[in-house]
Amino acid sequence: MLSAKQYKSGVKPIWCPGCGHFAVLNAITKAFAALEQAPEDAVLVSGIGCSSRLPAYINSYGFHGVHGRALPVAAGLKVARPDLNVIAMGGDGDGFSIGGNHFLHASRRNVDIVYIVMDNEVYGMTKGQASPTTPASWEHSKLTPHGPEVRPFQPCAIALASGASFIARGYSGDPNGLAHMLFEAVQHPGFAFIQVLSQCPTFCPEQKQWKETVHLEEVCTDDPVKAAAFLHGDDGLSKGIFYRQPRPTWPVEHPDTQPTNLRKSFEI
Amino acid sequence: MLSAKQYKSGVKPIWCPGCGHFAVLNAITKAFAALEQAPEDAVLVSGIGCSSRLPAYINSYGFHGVHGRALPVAAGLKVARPDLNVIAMGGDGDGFSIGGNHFLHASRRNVDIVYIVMDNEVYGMTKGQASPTTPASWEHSKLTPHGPEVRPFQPCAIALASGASFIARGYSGDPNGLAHMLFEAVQHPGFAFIQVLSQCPTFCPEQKQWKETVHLEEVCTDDPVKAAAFLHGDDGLSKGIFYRQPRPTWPVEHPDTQPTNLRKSFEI
Amino acid sequence: MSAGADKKDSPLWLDRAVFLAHSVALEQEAADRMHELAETMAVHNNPALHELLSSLAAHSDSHALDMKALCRNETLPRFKAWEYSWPDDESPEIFHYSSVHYLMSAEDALQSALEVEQSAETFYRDIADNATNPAIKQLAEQFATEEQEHARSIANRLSALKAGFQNDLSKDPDQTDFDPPHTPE
Amino acid sequence: MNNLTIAMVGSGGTGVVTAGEMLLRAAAKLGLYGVLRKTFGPQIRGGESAAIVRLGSEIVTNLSGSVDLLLVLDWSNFQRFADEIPVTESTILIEDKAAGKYPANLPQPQQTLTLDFLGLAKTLGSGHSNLALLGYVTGWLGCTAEITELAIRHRLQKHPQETIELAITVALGGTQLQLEQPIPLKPVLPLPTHASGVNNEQNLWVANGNQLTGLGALEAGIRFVAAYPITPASDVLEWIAGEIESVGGHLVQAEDELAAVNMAIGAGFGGVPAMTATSGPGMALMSEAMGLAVASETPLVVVDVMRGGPSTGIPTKNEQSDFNLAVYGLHGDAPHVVLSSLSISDCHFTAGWAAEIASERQSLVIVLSDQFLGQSSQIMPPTASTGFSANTEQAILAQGEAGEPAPYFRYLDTDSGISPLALPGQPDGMFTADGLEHNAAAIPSPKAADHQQQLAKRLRKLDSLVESPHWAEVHGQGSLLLICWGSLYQVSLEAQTQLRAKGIDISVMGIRLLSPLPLEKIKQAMGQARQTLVIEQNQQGQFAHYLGSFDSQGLGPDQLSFHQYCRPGPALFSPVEIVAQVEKLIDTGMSSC
Amino acid sequence: MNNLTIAMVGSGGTGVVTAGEMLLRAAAKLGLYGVLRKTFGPQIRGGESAAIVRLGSEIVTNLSGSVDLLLVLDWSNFQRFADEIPVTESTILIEDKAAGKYPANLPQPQQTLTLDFLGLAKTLGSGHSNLALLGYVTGWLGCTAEITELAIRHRLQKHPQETIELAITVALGGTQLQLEQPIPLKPVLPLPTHASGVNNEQNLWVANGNQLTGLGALEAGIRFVAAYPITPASDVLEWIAGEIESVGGHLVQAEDELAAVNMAIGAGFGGVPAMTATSGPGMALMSEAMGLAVASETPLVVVDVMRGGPSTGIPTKNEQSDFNLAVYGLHGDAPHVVLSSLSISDCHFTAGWAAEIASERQSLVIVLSDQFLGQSSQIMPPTASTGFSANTEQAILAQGEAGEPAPYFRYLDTDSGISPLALPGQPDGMFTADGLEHNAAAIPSPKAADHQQQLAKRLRKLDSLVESPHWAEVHGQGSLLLICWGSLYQVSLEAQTQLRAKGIDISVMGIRLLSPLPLEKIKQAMGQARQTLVIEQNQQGQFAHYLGSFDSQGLGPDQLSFHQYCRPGPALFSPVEIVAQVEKLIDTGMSSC
Ligand SMILES: Cc1ncc(C[n+]2csc(CCOP(=O)(O)OP(=O)(O)O)c2C)c(N)n1
Ligand SMILES: Cc1ncc(C[n+]2csc(CCOP(=O)(O)OP(=O)(O)O)c2C)c(N)n1
Ligand code: SF4
Ligand code: SF4
Ligand SMILES: [Mg+2]
Ligand SMILES: [Mg+2]
Repeated sequence: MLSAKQYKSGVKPIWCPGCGHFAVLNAITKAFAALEQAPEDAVLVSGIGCSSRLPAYINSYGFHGVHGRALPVAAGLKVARPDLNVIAMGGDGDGFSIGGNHFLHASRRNVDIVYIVMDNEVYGMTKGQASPTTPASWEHSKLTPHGPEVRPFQPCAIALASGASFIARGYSGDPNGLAHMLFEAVQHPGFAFIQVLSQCPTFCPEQKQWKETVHLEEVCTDDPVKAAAFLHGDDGLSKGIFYRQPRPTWPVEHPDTQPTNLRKSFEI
Repeated sequence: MLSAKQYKSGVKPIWCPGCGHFAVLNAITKAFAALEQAPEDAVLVSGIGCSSRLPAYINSYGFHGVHGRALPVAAGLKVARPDLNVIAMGGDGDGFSIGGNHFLHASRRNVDIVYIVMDNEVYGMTKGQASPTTPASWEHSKLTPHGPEVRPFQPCAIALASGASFIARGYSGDPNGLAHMLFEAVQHPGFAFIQVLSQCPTFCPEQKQWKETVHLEEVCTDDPVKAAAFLHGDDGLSKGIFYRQPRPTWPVEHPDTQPTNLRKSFEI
Repeated sequence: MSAGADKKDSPLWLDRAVFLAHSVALEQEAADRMHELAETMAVHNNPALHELLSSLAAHSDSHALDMKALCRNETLPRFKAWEYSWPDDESPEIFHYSSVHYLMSAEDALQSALEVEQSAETFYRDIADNATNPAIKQLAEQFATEEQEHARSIANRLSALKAGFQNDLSKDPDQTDFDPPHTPE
Repeated sequence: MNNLTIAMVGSGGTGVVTAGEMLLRAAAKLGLYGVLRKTFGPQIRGGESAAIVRLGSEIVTNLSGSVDLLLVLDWSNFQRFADEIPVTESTILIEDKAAGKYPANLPQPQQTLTLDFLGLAKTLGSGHSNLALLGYVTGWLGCTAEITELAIRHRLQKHPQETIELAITVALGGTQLQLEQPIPLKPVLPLPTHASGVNNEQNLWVANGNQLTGLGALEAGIRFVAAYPITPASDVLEWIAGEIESVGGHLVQAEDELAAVNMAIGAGFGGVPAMTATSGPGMALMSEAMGLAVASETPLVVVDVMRGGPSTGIPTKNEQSDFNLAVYGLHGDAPHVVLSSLSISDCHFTAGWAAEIASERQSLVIVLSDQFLGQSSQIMPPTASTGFSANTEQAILAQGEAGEPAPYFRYLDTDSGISPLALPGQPDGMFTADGLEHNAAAIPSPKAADHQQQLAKRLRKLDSLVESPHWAEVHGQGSLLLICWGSLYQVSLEAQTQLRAKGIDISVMGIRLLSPLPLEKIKQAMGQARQTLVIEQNQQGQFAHYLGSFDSQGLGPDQLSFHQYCRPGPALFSPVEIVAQVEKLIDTGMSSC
Repeated sequence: MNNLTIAMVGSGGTGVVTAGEMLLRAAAKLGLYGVLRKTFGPQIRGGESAAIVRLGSEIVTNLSGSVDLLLVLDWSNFQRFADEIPVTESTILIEDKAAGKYPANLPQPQQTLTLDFLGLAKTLGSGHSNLALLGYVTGWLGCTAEITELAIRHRLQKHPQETIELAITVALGGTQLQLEQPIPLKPVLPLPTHASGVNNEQNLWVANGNQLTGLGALEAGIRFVAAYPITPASDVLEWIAGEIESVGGHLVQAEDELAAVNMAIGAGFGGVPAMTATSGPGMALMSEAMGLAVASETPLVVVDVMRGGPSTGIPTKNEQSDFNLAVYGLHGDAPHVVLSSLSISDCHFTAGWAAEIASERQSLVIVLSDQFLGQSSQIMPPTASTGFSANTEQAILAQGEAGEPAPYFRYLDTDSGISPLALPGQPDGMFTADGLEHNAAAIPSPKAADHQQQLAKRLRKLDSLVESPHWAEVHGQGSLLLICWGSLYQVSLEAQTQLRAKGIDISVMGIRLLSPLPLEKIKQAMGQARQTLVIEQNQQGQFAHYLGSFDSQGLGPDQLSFHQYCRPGPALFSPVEIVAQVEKLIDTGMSSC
């Protein structure tokens, strides 16, 4: 049995002091400790971004791929190697902007993986441009001088509409609560999505407020209609497990599949 | 004033007899007639698929792009040329599989275009593989011999969660109703999404049943919570305008923008 | 979405111009749809069906012309496509898309043509039965009779065709599809 | 004449392609060899179509470029196929009475016979003139009623019993008609010695290149396939989908090509040999992730069944114009392997080799197949087992001091360039694979020394591939060397035979290993020939430019000197076309492109 | 010595990069020329960083590759910059007392001075030793207090007044210190004749290549830009975002590069000149859509600010390794234009030219810039107006019979290869643009004749570009021709000067038009030289291979004979490195790569 600390790889994070991603790192180590995760049997798969640097900091296998593609890499890996605990992760830019399509299809395909999005409502790595979750009026990026002027992306509502079977929102100010969600998510059969409000003090110092505004909502339901009503009215700052409804995971195994002679069909 | 018929280009559709896409073609010509659309001021933008062949059949400008990218082409065109009536269109494969990400972001960006998806729950053009909207147990594609075994994509629920401000579902068996929706959609400011149940008699002969099972639902609301509750319980065979809530379109114009000397900022 | 569902105050029974506008549209749409299907068969290189459907379309054209001639001196209201009061989603004399298939035979085509003529007849008959305006009533009766006539002539063609099958087997009893789909893009 | 090209042309729903498939199978049962090429109008189904069947007493791998026997059920829209079915004066034409008007601008064939296939079918209670035509041809070929029947039964196995019986009746009616009104041509096709008709059928296969690509991949151990449909690659994926579960693997239909290629990378990272198949537009989308496979050193096989380009282009026709994208289409310096399949049956071999290389070298391997190879069916002897095996070798992790695991260097700079690879699940091998530049320990690094080490290592690990005996097929000996790749190889071999008949000996080289290019071997062969002609099916001479780019820039004695001939699709290359180019080069010393 | 390289190195939060920016501006106000290069550790912010400022009395466009004056506020992690800041025995070192231990493996510099910048700052009530250092250096350079103050005020303009005042106080404290403990080196930098300090400042600009790319694009008429952030291209987009609305255009931040490029295509189809900017991974994703621009003949400009590859590679450093992707990375035969920017200021010219070509030829134009050009700031005279104009010429539609519009052939086969283009909104020009192969009337067609016509047309329309005088910059005359492209051009010019000082005359050619390649012009220049050396910054010699691929395969008299030198990033090329290669080639007749 390893302690949480023993799940750190020893590679030093490049993150800014105060970055919320540290909390996610700690939540993972704590959840792994609680799960008694064998380090060699977990794989952390990420895209590109500050958040996507996380896998290297954990004492397990990791795959730091290209921008936006953590989910397909993770799904391919899990389908090929169902014995592994596969956790995909990345940022809001990685997951909801360039990677949005995979998010939809991973939610509906329901391969048994966990997906953690460290949502700081900004592209940290590329110096603070607006991400899909940035408030419409946030004017701090030169790329969108009037603010993005676009309705922010609603990750949990979209996950629900797409068919995710486990939907939760955590907060970097509460790593223990997050560790607990992750503990549950890993054990949930199928695609489990956790949005983490993970502050970026460097580009969004206003996120310090989250400490006051994030609130726990004990609304967990297995009814999509109820969940939809909640999530479409939600202020985006509630935390909790919102929806949980296990359904068959992919791939469905077909036990009657017999080894066949691959060459048979060519015979005349 | 042109008659509906005069909006046909004279290029002969390659579609199979009985293909639902004919109905969409007719609905467009009827809506154009009602809108007294100047042919040179409309542009139909599509991706790749049987459905995406439509623009060439209409007497207006058209852009037959690559698979899955009708929406960004249409958005770029509309932002650059706000004087045009830009209608994006394509199939369920084009729009929800490879093009899924653009669907999300077009919904939230709210550029003033219409998007028609001719949803036949199949990839017609490539010979009948499962699309995102194919029923999980549909076993007629060699690529997914047990059926896709994946929960079908819910276009309207996803459009809503993504922020589309006009959401409707039409049916190819009802081209007049569809023409009406399109008439409304064109006049709706912002992104208007119409899913059309458009039968593919060639690969999904079972869709003939739609004639019996599609039903009108007069549930149109401007309340996202209500719409979400309806769409998350919906059987996918209701038709009607479900949601309509105009909100500011993109780009937001900033009238105070002054012509500046581009070179000024370089001076020391 | 059609307004025909609510029968009580159907404008078709009350307003002659509205009624005539429907009659013109009914014939025109029938002809347009038939041409479209005929063209489709041409594109699919099915000359037999192309010919048959074209001939049916030509008949519809002439019915439409007759109807327009009849209304030559009237000012008819202009309706948007969805503003007509059809009893169903589409005008009654139109081939529904789900009744069409590239493998359809001449018999199928004639059978459908017969059905839509009959549905047009029913449409007019219904108006004739319900209209209080005598002018409408009379016209509807007249049109119903004409549709009945069209239906009869198609029924004749159909039974001739069927008889022909019995005699020379010109109808293909074997609907096997030997034409596998392929992938143009 | 020991081979024969038969083209059948029909209209919407007449089913000539089905008849073509039955004809090929009947010929196979007769012990003949042959190739079937299908071609269609723009409609999804029900449009005009054509089947071109070339039969021979020895192996037939490609089309001849001419038509001996043209069978027409419908003349309308014949011009769609004019590029592919060249009617000449020597063509013999059999047309159905109901076929319509002979096209005005077509040359008059040698002989024409107008028969009433449709009438015959109708008499027998069917509308399927294609079956009457089939029986007419199989009868003429010498098929027994039993063979024709078996061919029909095989093709229609999923149809109701009456349909099958009626089909047989009509076909045999056609056979009967042939006795009364024979084709004015004798099918002088001696049966191949190894076969004697129906009893020996087990010895032959009917398969297309896409299926054989699938077979090669699965036999070599590919166990994960990610799929996004695209013409003409879909049937690689569809064939695999039907078989992969039976060998314990999985196929996932992905949401797009970006997902497909990244899924395959994920599986490959997990140590499960993985591939995807696509065509030009899809491979373009995969470019970024292919670079990731290169940088992270993850095994990956990508099959590109090429079609006409650019953009959506001509999706159903043949072209070899994705060469540039395959070889050069990645950003950064990204060495990887590019192979080409040299025949329909070679799709099997090349796919197997690709799978083996990818695993063995932890690298990206792109296989270029093409629409002709992929979608044409061939009668062939069963392909031999390739013996390739995609087994990713797992790192043996050293023990360090005091039983502690020694530090593991995932990207260790080794002599071979191949670094030890630990797989998830392996204790003490934990590392994070990375597309960011990294040092030997897999830690991100922007340092010049690390970058150069890793770049050099990734280049070097492919070097020894050029020593592989599989790098090319070389055939014959002559003063002219004809270099080609992909589906042109078989056409070139036939051109070689034709040239020999004219007294001209050439050697033909079909290159399977396009990148890294076995330059020394090519130079050696060029050195033995007086002239070299490079041919390919694209507009810009992509391969020839590539080959020329290895010229040591005119500075040394070993310059590459060659002529080239290239042209785009959609029309296939014919042996005669190549013969003409060779003769022209020999006569004038000049090539055409 | 008429130029001088100063490197400032600091740790988390010390702000040496800001000091470097102030130094550059102070130098500009002094009338000097210079270049500033910033370099960072892997941390997002607050990590160790370095600013390299090279100043001169004549235009300075690139770095020298050596450091005259090294100013260190913190030694820890100095090794991160070792590739870029080579300390030699002739380096003069000034270190802060608090800088920590001198790195063990560094050569001992000529002279070392240890000063208490931090102490000085603290005395003045600040923690910012970087400002003390700044004032120390500006004082030594000869800046008046006023100039130093202006430079600080400019950089800190958005900060509170007290911050600015304190900063000035600390800096002037540093200037004072310089009087007491001067740098043991004289800044022999004569002021340029055109300038005499602060009064003439309006005549000079400080700009980086990314901004100038934006300026060139907007001035030429680009009015739609689609953006997805990526290092090092983001600031092209960010600069444009701040300006484009004022000229009536729009910038859209897209969801990904696939959207960005397709949005730009949409705008281009609408007749609004459009572009996007990205780097390698993003351009790889754009490959499919770039093919669509080619096939549909839609004007499109794509700027690739290159970084180290493959895959995520080394995002913050320079490399020229996307050449292959830019030139060859499309599927099918897809002719398009590839340009390279030849200096920081040339980014302006080349972007303008790209915009003009794209509109005029209805084509895809890729501009290769790189991280050095894009992100280094330079003091320069204002760039002249380029005069380029991206005006899409609208088709003049012919009248047919009886006033009816004549049929319009969007893809008409013309002599120039450029077909008449109707724009949406234009009556009677209605057509559907298509990536499917089509005929002249824009109707889909798989026919060989149409395919060949359209392919040939699309190739031909670019032909005459090679006649443009802008194809390259050629400088000097000598028996050796040095060919390069991109940011290596300016470095090569400096090498040329150094060689001339050694009595060796060479000519330098910086190629701006990479594709279609002006082969005849290059051959002509090569013919005039005894030897040619091609240099580039990538592993595989991508451009050299490309150039070699045009060799007429040793068959004609016009073979291309050249030597090459290439190596990957991240280290920049230095003039000395090039000089060494040229000398080696002259001495031994051999090149290194
Ligand atoms: C294909 C591609 N496009 C763009 C980039 C540049 N890029 C790197 S990280 C990033 C955004 C990261 O934002 P997010 O995922 O929210 O992570 P954060 O840094 O905020 O944790 C972008 C756009 C890239 N690396 N690759
Ligand atoms: C990048 C790319 N991938 C795949 C394809 C192949 N392809 C062409 S159409 C199509 C699916 C079409 O399905 P849908 O959009 O539902 O249209 P339908 O034919 O059903 O109307 C696919 C996968 C392609 N052309 N380009
Ligand atoms: S920039 Fe923001 S997201 Fe990135 S490491 Fe710093 S605080 Fe974290
Ligand atoms: S295949 Fe299906 S979608 Fe395509 S044209 Fe035919 S019926 Fe329509
Ligand atoms: Mg973020
Ligand atoms: Mg579809």
